[in-house]
Amino acid sequence: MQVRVQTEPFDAGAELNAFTAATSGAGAVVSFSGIVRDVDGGLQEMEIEHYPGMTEKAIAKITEEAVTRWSLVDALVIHRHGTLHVGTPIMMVATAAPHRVDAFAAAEFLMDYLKSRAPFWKKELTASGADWVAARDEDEDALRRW
Amino acid sequence: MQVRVQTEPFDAGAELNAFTAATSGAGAVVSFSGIVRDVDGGLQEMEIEHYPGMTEKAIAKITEEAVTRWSLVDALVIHRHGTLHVGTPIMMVATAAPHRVDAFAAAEFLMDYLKSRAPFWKKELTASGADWVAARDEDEDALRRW
Amino acid sequence: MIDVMYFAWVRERIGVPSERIETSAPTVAALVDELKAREERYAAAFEDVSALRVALDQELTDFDASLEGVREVAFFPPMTGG
Amino acid sequence: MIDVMYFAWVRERIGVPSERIETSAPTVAALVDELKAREERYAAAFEDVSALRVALDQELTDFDASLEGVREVAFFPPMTGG
Repeated sequence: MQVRVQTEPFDAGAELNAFTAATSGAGAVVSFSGIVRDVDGGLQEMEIEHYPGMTEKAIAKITEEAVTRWSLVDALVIHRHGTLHVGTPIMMVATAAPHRVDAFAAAEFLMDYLKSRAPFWKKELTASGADWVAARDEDEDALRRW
Repeated sequence: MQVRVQTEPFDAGAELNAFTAATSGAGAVVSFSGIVRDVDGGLQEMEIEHYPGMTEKAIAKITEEAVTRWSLVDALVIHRHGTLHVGTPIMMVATAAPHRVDAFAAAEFLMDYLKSRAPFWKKELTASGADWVAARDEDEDALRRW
Repeated sequence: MIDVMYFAWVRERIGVPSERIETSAPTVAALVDELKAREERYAAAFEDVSALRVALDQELTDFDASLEGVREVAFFPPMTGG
Repeated sequence: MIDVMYFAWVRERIGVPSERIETSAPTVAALVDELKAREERYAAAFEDVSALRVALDQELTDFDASLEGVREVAFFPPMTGG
């Protein structure tokens, strides 16, 4: 199990390969990457604030729960903070399991919990100013299925 | 949309990065990779037979359906056939969408349909002989949720 | 004349990957009965058709499907890709 | 004495990322009331606590939680990571 909270960009493909190589016995590997997306064509950059200390603890706890619940061979979470440019990765999760159903469920669980329970806050900088991204009700609702 | 049926190994990480780079506008990218797994410690290699012609058509049809149904920005399917060694990738799917829920659902749908509706047959070679892998009821059942 | 293809253990039991067959069978099921009556290896391969799948011109279908206009029939076990 | 931290727009409204506060408030809600009574910027930040989250010693909790033995309180809007 690996959890990394960092300002540096990362190479999702290289991380996926390293993760897969280290998980012998896993027939199924699922990855999710979140990319800074310019929805309305005006995004200049994204700022992510976090709560040092709590962030790592919260992610580790969520990841341990996923590993136990779906008998994962391994799990990886990388989440950036600081200033992020359009088109670059914000974060990724990867899960490895004997069967695909478990790898998928665990990755979705991790994403749902990271979205709403890990202390990160996104701010979008556009030509017209800076705005904190509002939490979406769907994200809070998504937790109920687990 | 990209569908590749090939004997050659592929680099899942490099494919993921190329796919992600080509899908501007997608905030969420999900990948699944299936790896040749040595469950009982005796697997020497895996042989995958397929139905040339039908394979490509069946995968393209499934992939088009996923792209339409979940409004994907893009989708990728790579599936190998021939002789595969333990620890190497069998296949991968990747999906890109504005939101994670769609990227996850489409990837799972693709996997469920590829498992049971694309004409591939796995044979496992062990010290004691060669055995065709039996289809699992769970895989057929998994189709019902879509 | 129709092209008949076999995959995986169906191919192994019948002994050839494909063959061209002269038939006037109206449906897949009728073709299967014709083949089973021919030789033991076909009878062995088609012993339990509930364990088999069939595609007509590369589209999955059922054993009661019509063969009218069909150029290519394929028999195989349930797929195990992915 | 308790360390109080603020994040995202709560931090911006209050104007500092953290401060050490002398308080005998028994619960989070009581602490919020104390702060709101202090200055307008706190009143603005805590205007609608239903839009806020609180963590005690880095664990998410509720506004009616006790502050007994707590060293660090953090207030912030709903998280938007991932």
